[in-house]
Amino acid sequence: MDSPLIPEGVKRCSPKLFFLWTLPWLGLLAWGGISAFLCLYKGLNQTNMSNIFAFALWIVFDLAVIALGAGAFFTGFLTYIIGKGELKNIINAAVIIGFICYSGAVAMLGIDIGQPIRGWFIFWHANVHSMLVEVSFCITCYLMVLGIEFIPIILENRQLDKVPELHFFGHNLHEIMAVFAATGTFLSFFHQGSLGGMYGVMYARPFAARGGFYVWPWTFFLFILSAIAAGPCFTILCTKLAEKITRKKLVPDRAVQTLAKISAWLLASYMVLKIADTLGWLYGIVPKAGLQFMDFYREGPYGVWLVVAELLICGIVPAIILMIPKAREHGGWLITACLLTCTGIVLNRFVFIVVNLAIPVMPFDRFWSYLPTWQEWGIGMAVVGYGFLLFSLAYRYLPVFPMEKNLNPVSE
Amino acid sequence: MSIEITRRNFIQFLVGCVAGIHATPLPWKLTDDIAIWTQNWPWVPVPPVGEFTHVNSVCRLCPGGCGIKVRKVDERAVKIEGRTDYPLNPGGICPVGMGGLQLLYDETLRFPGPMKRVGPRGAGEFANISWEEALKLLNDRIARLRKEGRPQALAAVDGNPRRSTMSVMVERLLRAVGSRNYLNIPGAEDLSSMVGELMQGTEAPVAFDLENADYILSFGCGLLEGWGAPGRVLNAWGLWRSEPFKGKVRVVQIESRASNTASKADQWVPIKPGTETALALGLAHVIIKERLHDTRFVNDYAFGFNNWRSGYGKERMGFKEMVLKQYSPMRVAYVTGLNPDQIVSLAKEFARAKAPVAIFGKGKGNLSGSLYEAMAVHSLNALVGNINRPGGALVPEPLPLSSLPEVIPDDAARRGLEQGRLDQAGSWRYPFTRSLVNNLTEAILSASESPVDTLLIFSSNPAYTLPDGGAFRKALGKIPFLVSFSPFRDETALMCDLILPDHTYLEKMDDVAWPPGLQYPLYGVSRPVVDPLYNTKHAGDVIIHLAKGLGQAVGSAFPWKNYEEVLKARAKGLYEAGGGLTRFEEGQTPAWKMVNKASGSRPGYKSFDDMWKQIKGGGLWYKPSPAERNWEGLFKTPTGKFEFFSSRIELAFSRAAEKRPLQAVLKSMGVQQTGDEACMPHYEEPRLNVDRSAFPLQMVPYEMINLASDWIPNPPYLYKSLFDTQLLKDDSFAEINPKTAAKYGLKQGDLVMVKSPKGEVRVRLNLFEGAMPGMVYLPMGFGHTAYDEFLRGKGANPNDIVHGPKDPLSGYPIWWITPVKLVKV
Amino acid sequence: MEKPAYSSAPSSKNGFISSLINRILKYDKSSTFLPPFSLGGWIFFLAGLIPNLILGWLIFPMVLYSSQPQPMNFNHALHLNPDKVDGIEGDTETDKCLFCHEFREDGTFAGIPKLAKCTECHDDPDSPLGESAPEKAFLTNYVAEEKEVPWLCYSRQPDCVYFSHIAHVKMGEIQCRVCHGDHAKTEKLPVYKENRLTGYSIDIWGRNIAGYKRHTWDRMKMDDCAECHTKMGHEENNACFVCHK
Amino acid sequence: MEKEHGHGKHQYGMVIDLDKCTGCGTCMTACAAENNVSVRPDESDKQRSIAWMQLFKITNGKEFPHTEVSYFPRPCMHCNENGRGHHVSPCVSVCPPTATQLDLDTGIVSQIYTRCIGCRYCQAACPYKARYFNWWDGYFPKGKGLERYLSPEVSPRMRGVVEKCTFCHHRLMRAKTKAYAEGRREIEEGEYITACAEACPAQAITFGDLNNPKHKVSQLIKSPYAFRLLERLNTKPKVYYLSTKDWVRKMADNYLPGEFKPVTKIGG
Repeated sequence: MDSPLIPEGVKRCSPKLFFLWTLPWLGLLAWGGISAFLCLYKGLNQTNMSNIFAFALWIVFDLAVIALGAGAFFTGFLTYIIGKGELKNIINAAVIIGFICYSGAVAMLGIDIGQPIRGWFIFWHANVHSMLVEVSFCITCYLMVLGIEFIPIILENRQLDKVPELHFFGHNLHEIMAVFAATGTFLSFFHQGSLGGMYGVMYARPFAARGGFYVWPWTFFLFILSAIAAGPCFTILCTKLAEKITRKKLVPDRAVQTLAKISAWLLASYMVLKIADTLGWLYGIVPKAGLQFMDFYREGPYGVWLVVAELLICGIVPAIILMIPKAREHGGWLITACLLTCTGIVLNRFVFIVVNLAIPVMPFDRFWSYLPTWQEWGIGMAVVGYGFLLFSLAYRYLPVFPMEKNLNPVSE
Repeated sequence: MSIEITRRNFIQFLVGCVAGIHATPLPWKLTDDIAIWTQNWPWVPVPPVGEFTHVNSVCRLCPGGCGIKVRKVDERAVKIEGRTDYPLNPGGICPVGMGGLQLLYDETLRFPGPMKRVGPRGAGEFANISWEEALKLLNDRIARLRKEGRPQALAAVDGNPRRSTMSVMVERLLRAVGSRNYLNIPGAEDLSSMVGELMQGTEAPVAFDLENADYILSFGCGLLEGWGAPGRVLNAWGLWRSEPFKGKVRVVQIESRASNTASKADQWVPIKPGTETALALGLAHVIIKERLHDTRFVNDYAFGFNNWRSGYGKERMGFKEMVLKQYSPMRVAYVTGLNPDQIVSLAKEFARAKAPVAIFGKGKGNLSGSLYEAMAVHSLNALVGNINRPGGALVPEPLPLSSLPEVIPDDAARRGLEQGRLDQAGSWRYPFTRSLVNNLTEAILSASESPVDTLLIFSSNPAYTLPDGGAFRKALGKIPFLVSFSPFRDETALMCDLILPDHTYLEKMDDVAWPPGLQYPLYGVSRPVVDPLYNTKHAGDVIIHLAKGLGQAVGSAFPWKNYEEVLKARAKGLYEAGGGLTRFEEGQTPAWKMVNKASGSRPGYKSFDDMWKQIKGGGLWYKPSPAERNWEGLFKTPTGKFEFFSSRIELAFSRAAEKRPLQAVLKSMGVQQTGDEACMPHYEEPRLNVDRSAFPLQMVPYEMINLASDWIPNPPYLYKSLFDTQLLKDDSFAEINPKTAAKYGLKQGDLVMVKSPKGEVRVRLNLFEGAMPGMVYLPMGFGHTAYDEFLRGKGANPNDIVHGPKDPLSGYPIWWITPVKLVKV
Repeated sequence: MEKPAYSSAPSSKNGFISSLINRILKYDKSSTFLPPFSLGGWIFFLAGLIPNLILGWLIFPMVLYSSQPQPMNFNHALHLNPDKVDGIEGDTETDKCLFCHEFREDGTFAGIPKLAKCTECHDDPDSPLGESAPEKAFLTNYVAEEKEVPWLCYSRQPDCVYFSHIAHVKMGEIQCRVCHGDHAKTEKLPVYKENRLTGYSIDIWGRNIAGYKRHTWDRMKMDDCAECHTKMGHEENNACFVCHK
Repeated sequence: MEKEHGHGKHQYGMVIDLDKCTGCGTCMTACAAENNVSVRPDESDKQRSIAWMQLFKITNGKEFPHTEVSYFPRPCMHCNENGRGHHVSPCVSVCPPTATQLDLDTGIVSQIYTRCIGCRYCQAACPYKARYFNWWDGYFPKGKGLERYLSPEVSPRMRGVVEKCTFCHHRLMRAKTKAYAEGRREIEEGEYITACAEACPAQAITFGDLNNPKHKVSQLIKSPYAFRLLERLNTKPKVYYLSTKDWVRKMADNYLPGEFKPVTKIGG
């Protein structure tokens, strides 16, 4: 029934089945919709955020998806600027994932701020010293870029492609994609960085504060590095997931392996720097503030296990796995490693946001802990649902994986 | 020409639209305006601007009577501030006074006008009625009682301070009607005046020259919790901690819990609650033993210090012998839980200080205390001869207010007045007590039919504030007709049948006759800061109106047109006394300094009317007088001396013993000690007659300055200053020592039931090192069942489970040692 | 039309820039760029453009603002004309304004005078000082009733704004007209228009919908304050808290 | 110290004597009443309740009967630096839409509610928790009449913005206006003091210009017992505390074992 929309020469499940598949994601979206309405209509008292946890689940989600979405710009960068041809087969997927992550993040931010209608003040009355301004500018611009990068993929839909203007338009976009890839890379580097900077510049919070280079604290660079290390892993995970679900091979191994290899090295170097940074912090900033390492993990659920989990289990381990060719060529190990890496990044963002705020700075103050409300989960989950939905639609109606046809010849 | 619309055309049209609209101000201005809309949401109040003015008045939320300056915008009061031109509290006031506007403007706290009950008692369902109707209802009721020849069935419970004009008015009304059952809510002031009467011979509360003292020995007085006149005491505290006094003034707090006062004091002496008497006498023991006492005073100006011979030549025991015999540091240490050396050094420090003063009155002083304890403490002041000396305890001359003309009761009234008081105050059982609400409660509960037919309730919320395990609430249920004059929807008012709402203190004129404990006479007059917001009437005017309505006989007792005339009539005495001042300039010599040297300042008024105008304007009359006064002829006791051994008590005993055996007399007075000690301050362990194994712990209620625990509702602002270890959601906290908690396997934050023989309350636990092991400390001021969402259902009211015997001699309830147990929920 | 194969497009191998330049140089109508509008196209374009211009420039302002007349007219010119009205003293124009729009003792500005001010002259409701109908109405409706006139304020700033008249008028010696215009010379009070969305008087944004201002008093937005501060060399007064509360 | 507050013309600051502070909470009430701070039915939710001036309770942690309690009244510290030597408060440098600024002329950190977008970055950056977010609209229910005591000098906040202590800036404006009316350009010491300083019944709070050597505050901060909260973070607060008790001073900052130096010099 929707067959004319489906790309030529590929097989897709029946509309009925597809519809059933979308139901859970629509459900999540509905949940999110209700939550969003409540938060906008009644205010943020619907959440468990507080004056202590000024940033919470949503910001964790934001930073996480943005970091994971980094696959888009980085793959784009590798494809168009470095000219790694083989990645052409995965770039579309990367772009779509990126678009999903960023649009989701921006939507979430829109609800997270207390006065969404005044959101544009950030741009109009920008305070150039605020890392958040840098973030906002870059993310907004980059989202446009992603949009532009997404358009040609949409226009490649069988029906749309029939319209000459659209075809030509899309085709030309394709031609100059490199320009956007370059812009995207530039923007992304900055906002990934400034996202890290946001925490590094909390000079009055010894837990987050960092030294740095010029206006950029070390977290600035660490976040970039961690993002471009984890982004590809996430892209890999998504394609692998898609392959699992569709029971098809969609991306040639070469593309995947290239990504895996690159992120292996990035991850490794990230870990080195991250550990260096941690030590620098531990022997510089912490004692200067009259604190000791354990002061930060004395009470509450957020203990030392976080450090172990983030640095060792979700950092060093996957780095090693990915660096060993044998290991990363083995599907299971590859996925495990990618999973660990992504978890590590999410953990890292979580620590910088929630744990950072949970720890009191004034000696006589006390430790707080935080559990999100269903409204907060709702918004977060909505982004997941939206991601699945958009990706499924894209996969169904757009030539997301150029090689799919060749890898899975339809026998007639 | 015909154009067929292609897809392309449509796109072109859209481009046109987009280009067009963006070339107009619409999108841009709209974006701006919508943002501006969020900056001016219609539901966010915009306070109207206007002309700023100030109105000086006096705070009447507690007897302390601070000077307040209310900032107004046109007709609205927007802020209460302390007056810098008021001698009592130069600049500062307490948090409750600071939040006063919320009590004025919070509509759901208040009665909009006279009402009568329609729902069941306590449900708070009322119907508006006119003042005429309301007054007629009450009028008929009283008239009927008088016709039936039982005017004494009309009773009044009054929370106005003893010396205030309102209390005089209420008592007067009852007298004119023919009832002696006027009950004033007992507080530390009444105790203090009993001490004054028994030991110094003047029935006026003992005053303390705190500002000039250099050693303050406080027996559980919540100096920082609202004791005395809070504005004055907190100011004094500031003085003690700043030059030139810094480091030279020593404050010692005797209290079982690390309260603010205890913590901020220079020394905290934690003793078992209720053993203050023993400690005081223990200190006396040491002082006498070490010969540190003022021999001149005790020998020449005191009676009953040394042993003496009675008329029949019988050797009688004196204070000295009693103390030396029975209050050795060892024994006292055992009773109080201190160690002997502490007691010795404390006594020495006290006696050696230049101007030491020992003060009494538990907590804020809202609640009654123990008579023998107060006497014991005051005897320390006498021992060191620091009476009517700078920085000592003073024998105040009563405020020279002129007394109102004598009431001439008619026959109906006379018949009623012949009946005794229902609370037996002043009878042979309680010879020195003025009123005993707890006894009234008993009388009502024990009788098959309530002896009180109509109860008038003024400026008080006894159903909530009385430490009687909820007995008074039960008693109210038995009284046929209850009338409340409260402006607030308090617990008691909600049980009433008729509401005749008074103005709030910011809407009316009224007086503060001598704030408690102040060393110089001060008469403050509050005035309407704003016009009454609702259809309320000044209770004083209502009384006058009511009396006039009760016929010539009663009406003639109230010859005045309105309440102000009454105030003026009384104030006349101030003028006749002469020498008083009606102005206090900011930055002038503080009044407490003038007390040292007789002030040469002459009054700034010519005639009485001139003075009255000034008092109304400035709200103030005060008369700094020298503390230094000769002991000769100072004491108006039967012996003309300061009495360690109260001859009045002895007289009361013997009078009562004329009809019945002395043993029986003492027993029914609750005095365990027989013999001479009974006439002197002495320690008796109260008989709780409760199985202590069932109730192993003791519940001690405590007060906080930032939580109103008296009849005034707590201004919501103050909840900001409470910690979430004091109130969390709807649970208040009991403070217990971690050791006690461990003993019963309890943890921080646990929900527990505090069970006493009288009942139980639910609280959370706060483990506090400053709590004495074995004690359970419950804050007062929580657990309201009335008022609005700010106060209702928040925490527990310790009064509901208070259980204890009566204080010997005075008959007041003992509320500071309730046997309890903790049961985890 | 047959659709060109992607292969025809130079792949990014030999550099995207060059390929881009090629395309631009080799531009021709049949190329793959969007062809320009035909005449028909322009018509459709305008069909979209013009109604929107009308909507934005003409209809929008009418919808955005509500109009309310003042409770009664007040003739500033008349009151300030010494031949007609005496008693309004003051050497300078500012002083004359301040005669009614006065400063209070604490330095705050009273703004539109209260009835009490008016009745200093118009004291007797039965004996008007002039013949004008508004005055009679004023005397009967307000003076006699002792009711305040519910004037609508053209220059009321939002609640978040703190403006000290005394700082500007007394210390800064700025003429009233600089911000309020020549009210003194007007005989009729203009219609009061209020922004339905923001609740502001139209005079804050200015009567010109595009926000174009010819005189200093045409607009009273934050930027106008800042502009003047800067011009007068009082940059420091652009600190937020100087004008916000 | 002089260098400390070198910047700008005036540097308004506060000195709180903890030996005098009785923990009565009048400052909190006065502040709330002065600044139209919203009061909600449940103020026990300390994570969300608003108190520009906040009391913190501290104990010396000793066992009964050696326990001692003291209090830290904490207004906004109006920091002069962000901890990295930049002349800007930690919160100011992070605010995206420039809704909060460090006023050079007064040293007061301003907060403009109508500019704030409620991103709460400033809250995260402030180590003193001096900034409060409006999780709800102000609590002024219809028919309760509470809005009647609101002061027109401070504009009530809408939901979704951050607010904080302003050192009662409107009182500075009030004082200036008065001075202008009397033809003065400058104001005298004491003409401008905060509501909390004015209200404190024990006169524990002193307020004035730290740049003016004649003002009491600039003398008080010379005392060896003077200290600031979290001084080691170099945020250069303009709120000072006085306490002769070592354990109290030790509570004001984090110290590694043996780092804390009790005051040996007596006096001051």
